[in-house]
Amino acid sequence: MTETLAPNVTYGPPEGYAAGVTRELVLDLHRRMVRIRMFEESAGKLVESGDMPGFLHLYVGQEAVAAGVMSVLDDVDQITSTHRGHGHAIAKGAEFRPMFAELYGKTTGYCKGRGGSMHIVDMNRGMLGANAIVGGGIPIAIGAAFAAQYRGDGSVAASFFGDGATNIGAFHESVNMAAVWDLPVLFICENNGYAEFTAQGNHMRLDDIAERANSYGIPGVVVDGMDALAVRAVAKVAVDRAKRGEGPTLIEAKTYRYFDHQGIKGMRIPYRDPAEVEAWKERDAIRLLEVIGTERGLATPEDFAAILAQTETDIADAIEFARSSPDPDPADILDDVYTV
Amino acid sequence: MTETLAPNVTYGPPEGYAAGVTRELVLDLHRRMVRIRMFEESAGKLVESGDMPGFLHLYVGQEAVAAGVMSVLDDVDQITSTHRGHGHAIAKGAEFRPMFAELYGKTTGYCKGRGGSMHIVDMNRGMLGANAIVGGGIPIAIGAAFAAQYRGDGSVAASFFGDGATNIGAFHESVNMAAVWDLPVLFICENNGYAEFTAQGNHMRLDDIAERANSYGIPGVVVDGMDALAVRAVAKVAVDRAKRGEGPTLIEAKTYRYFDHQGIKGMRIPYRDPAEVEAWKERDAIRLLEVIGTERGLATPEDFAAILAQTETDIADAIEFARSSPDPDPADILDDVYTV
Amino acid sequence: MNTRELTYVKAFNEGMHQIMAEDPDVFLIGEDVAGYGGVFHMFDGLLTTFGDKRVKDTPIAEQAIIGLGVGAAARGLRPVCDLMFMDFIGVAMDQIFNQAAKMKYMFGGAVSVPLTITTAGGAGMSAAAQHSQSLEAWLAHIPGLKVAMPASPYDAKGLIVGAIRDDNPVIVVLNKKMLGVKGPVPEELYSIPLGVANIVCEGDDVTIVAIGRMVIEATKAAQALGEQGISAEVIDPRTVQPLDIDTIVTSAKKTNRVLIVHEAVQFGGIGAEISSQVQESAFDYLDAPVTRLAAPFAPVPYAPILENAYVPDAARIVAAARQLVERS
Amino acid sequence: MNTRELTYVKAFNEGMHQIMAEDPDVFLIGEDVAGYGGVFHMFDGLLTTFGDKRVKDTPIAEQAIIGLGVGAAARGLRPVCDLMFMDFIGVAMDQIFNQAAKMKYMFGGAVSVPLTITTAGGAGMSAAAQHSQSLEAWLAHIPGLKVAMPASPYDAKGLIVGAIRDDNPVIVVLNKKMLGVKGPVPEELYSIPLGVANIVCEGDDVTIVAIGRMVIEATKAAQALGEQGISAEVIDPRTVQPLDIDTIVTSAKKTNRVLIVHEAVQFGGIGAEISSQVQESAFDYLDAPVTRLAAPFAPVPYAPILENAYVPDAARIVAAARQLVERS
Ligand SMILES: Cc1ncc(C[n+]2csc(CCOP(=O)(O)OP(=O)(O)O)c2C)c(N)n1
Ligand SMILES: Cc1ncc(C[n+]2csc(CCOP(=O)(O)OP(=O)(O)O)c2C)c(N)n1
Ligand SMILES: [Mg+2]
Ligand SMILES: [Mg+2]
Repeated sequence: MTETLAPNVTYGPPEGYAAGVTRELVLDLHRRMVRIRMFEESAGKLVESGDMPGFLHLYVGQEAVAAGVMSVLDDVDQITSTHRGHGHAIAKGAEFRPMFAELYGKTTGYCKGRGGSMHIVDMNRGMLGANAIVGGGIPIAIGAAFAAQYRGDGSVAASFFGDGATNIGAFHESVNMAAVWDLPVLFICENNGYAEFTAQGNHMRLDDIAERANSYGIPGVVVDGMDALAVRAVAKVAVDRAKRGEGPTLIEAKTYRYFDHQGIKGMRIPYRDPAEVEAWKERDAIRLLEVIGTERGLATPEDFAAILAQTETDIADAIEFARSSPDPDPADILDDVYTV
Repeated sequence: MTETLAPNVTYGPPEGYAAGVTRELVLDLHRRMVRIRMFEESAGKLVESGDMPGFLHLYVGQEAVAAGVMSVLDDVDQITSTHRGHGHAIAKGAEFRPMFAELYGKTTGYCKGRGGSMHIVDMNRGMLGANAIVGGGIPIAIGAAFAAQYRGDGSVAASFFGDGATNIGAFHESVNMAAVWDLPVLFICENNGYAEFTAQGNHMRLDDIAERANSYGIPGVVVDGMDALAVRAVAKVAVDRAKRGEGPTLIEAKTYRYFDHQGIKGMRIPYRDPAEVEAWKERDAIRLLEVIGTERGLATPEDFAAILAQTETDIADAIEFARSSPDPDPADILDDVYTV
Repeated sequence: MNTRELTYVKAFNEGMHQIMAEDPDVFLIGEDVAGYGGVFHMFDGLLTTFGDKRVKDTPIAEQAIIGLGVGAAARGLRPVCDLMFMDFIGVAMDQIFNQAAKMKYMFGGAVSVPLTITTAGGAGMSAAAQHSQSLEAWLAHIPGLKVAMPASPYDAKGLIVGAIRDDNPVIVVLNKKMLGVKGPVPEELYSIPLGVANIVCEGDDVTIVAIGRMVIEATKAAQALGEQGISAEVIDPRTVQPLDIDTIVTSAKKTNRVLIVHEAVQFGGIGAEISSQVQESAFDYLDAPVTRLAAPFAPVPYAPILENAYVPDAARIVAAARQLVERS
Repeated sequence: MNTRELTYVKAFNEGMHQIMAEDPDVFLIGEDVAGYGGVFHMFDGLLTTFGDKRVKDTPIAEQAIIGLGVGAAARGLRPVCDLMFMDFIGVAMDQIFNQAAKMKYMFGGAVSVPLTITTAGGAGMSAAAQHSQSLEAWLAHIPGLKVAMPASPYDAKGLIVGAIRDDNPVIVVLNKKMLGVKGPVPEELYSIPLGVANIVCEGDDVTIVAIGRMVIEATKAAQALGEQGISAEVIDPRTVQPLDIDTIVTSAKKTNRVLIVHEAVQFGGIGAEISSQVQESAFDYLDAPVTRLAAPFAPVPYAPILENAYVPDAARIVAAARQLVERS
């Protein structure tokens, strides 16, 4: 394991990052995170009860990363995501109705029922798609960044991926090429400590993945992935840098997933120490933000409860919408293979 | 460009590396280098005169790297090579007769005429094959290293590749996996400053590729690739480390190819400054070794001349052998697709 | 041999255990194959039994996984490299087709590559476009590679053993939807040679060549057809490379009608090759065109209603076979 | 239109120049495509004319090259991503088949991917097993992708323009050995729609469907056959996906005999698909089996004497066509 950091690599957000936080920001981040968590808990139960098809890689636990990053992006900014993509979609502004409809395989879904959980897309929100191939979205994100640079439209792209994904070739090739061309892109590694059931220490010999930035001559930043404000602060620095034409940043957010690699049920094999899981839950991102918000007098428990209540209503509405939406027609099975 | 080195990365061979150099070693390194250079100059001319088929990526200029590394390897140690593989084969002990015969496409060639320049192999010498896919040999080398570790036979593997190859996914995946498993393997990056016609500064944002070692938590070393003794010294350290079970090392040898990316003729487009070419030739590896050898009184100009003369004879003999060898029989075209 | 009922995945797993016990040169690497036993339970218990020298979890790095296998195989070991989902083949394709498969030939025979790649293909689980594919046609088009597609528990065990014992690179494609299918499996270690088709049931009126899980659907269809007075012969090639075309052509000459069924998209699927060879070799025997039943030319859709329409099933096999018989 | 003789590669190059001049959304990336104009001169002059914003050299990173194209295309640009040798496709396959080709479908139509990939295939240059392949059968098996294989200077220009204007991912496979072949090419910008075959010459006795460079050999063969009193119709499908099967079947119904010729290995080649479709659609018209002439099932060998035996040529086409005609 490394003892010193590589050049260019820094720890944490700029000092005083939480100064000047507003009520609006606290509620905004809270809403994004709560919507993710509650959507996923519902969806997970619906799949495990057999009501919904497919399988789900749940994002619960990692909400601060998506919320923090998306809070500095606009609809025109593009993201690519992973197999664990609900959180990114929701934080980017995707709506519950077409999301649930997609999971139910309905025509009203984001992909008209063709894609399911691992292919949620929302072109209007700059959500360029979840991706079921590890690393598959990273090259695509640099393409979106290239388009932004080419057009000079001032937008940026962000690619989300896990710790495990940083070992695959597509990561390496894409970050290097983005660095060479100063593409306006953020590489967000959500280090939840595991690639499926394999702990980080068994898939790489680094503690801090942000150090890999050094191989590409770009800045790397390690940030607390349970602190949405910290994530937001480092993402803001990276977005500003990208917009100034100075190229990409690799951000490593240390975080944790609460459920199993897939689904919400217990683990088949106890590859994680229950104490480890509990320790991370102690630092739960939603609670952390609630504490900051209330301590600073920016928001009240009632504010947060209202967000939960609204989200619950929205979920019930969306599930009802999805369930009552029409199934796709097998006669259309060849539609949309090609643009005609 | 980076200003400080990453952790684990060092410059140059251990101090006093050239102490204790023997006459035998000087002549051995010299022979390896001269054999490479003269083989290639002959082969290059034979292809350009139309006498020999195919095309050649010549290694001339980079001889110190192959010679230095191979001088610390045994036949049982395995190497994988690249499109620019003659030098590695010859330095590893491959013979001229089957090499020329292969280039001539004859049955007496290393590949019975099936492979040509980019697929020279010599299983008896631990030469696991040239490779026409950039990065293609790197994963294979870690497989050879795995076999050595699995059997505990004390052998090591080395993979050669260029600066350009360190941008491709296979490099990244292989070095990381070798690091995680402490495989006994040397990753030898021959940084000749160009990937085909693209200068290093246009394909990465690093000066020292050895810094990439840091991404894998392994040592990286920068060495003068025109100094066979220096290369040998750092390779020795890496081999010893590998044999102690401490895992891989990434060695970056700064070197230069004298000819074009392919063939010996001039360049279609002058992508290199002639002054740059001349500056590198000033530090020619063979001449450098001759100077060291004579200055230290370990060898004489006559010794070196004798090596040249012998090599010339061997080449003439091998070309004659190759020319007079039988062509493959098209009736056998399906032989050796499968092991039966 | 002592035979009992096992599931497809347990039969495969037993084959892995027995061959690893027999041959110390066999080792297994892949993502979560060790501690977790593989996401499909294919490798359960191997780590415990054979230890972490022979059963290893890898980083997510399919090029390195397969390439390591190529190098180790060239050095005489017998690696088993797991690719988890067949759909991931695109990130490792170079090592499969340019390296593993070609090494022997381009090196003039100087080396053998006794590498086995395991993977899981097939649709029917709402796993969508990137986790449901059947890409055997690509693999069968690669000289130097062999491709096995077990369609029963018996074959799952026999073919993995046959693959590992084979001195060539072999890819063994399990079918995800068959993991729980039960069938008789001998207790002892046995192997099925690669390139020998299985005549699943004999018949006179029509030959149904089925690939992978379609063998189950074809067998069901043959039963239904029998009840309708049509006698169908079902052939499972077991390996699509080498392809036991003789068995298929012999059957075609007997029944004079051939239907080929696979999960992959029809255009450019392995059915095209089988069809071509049948009509090349049995032209004068055919009473009807060799016919293919396969997936439409689209990625695999997610919604169950679409996916059910996408993958052939017994009912559609019956209909296609009837049409063939009625034509003449 | 004003027409003059151009080489295949110059015609292609002119198409690139003209489409880039017409459409500012078209850009080109790849290894040594800018400063060097591409190792085959395909992109000569583009950097000078269009500048380094639109014509860019990349690191050696084919996954990133193609993937960047996918992302930029999804955002509405029209990227041209060069893959240099078709043999390198294995390192970029995932981005081609799982991303570029499937994106539209798995996203329910929400996005189009107007990406063009250029590459060079084919044998005959002693470039050996990893620089000589013809892998179009893989590509044609991928729903969502189109595959063009220009067989003349006219088509080299028209198909690259057609590909770039198409709203789908298209791969244009040039043939390395045809680079210097000359033919008439209009000066103006024109495009050839993807999916329309070219009847190179008409005939009555036998249909020869030829792919890529084999069109040249087939045309020579047709001439020789004509001198022997056999009238051959030569069809160049131009694109193997979509495949203009109607033109082929119409011809088959007229000549009653079909020979398919390609450079790729025969087993699982595109010839299998063409053969299957012809006999499915023209079964009752065929006087002889649909026949294939293609490479033997081996990697491409290096030695010229082996490589010459490996790739089909006019003489072998003549022999195969004669056999077909004589059979009936
Ligand atoms: C190329 C490829 N290899 C393997 C897989 C199977 N797989 C899906 S998720 C996953 C683990 C990913 O780990 P990480 O990148 O850390 O993301 P996390 O699941 O922790 O969010 C694996 C191996 C895949 N989908 N694609
Ligand atoms: C995967 C792949 N991409 C591209 C090529 C074409 N190519 C052959 S050599 C080369 C440049 C290699 O550069 P480097 O690694 O620096 O080695 P050098 O030629 O300088 O020895 C390229 C791009 C290839 N053979 N394989
Ligand atoms: Mg993870
Ligand atoms: Mg180089």
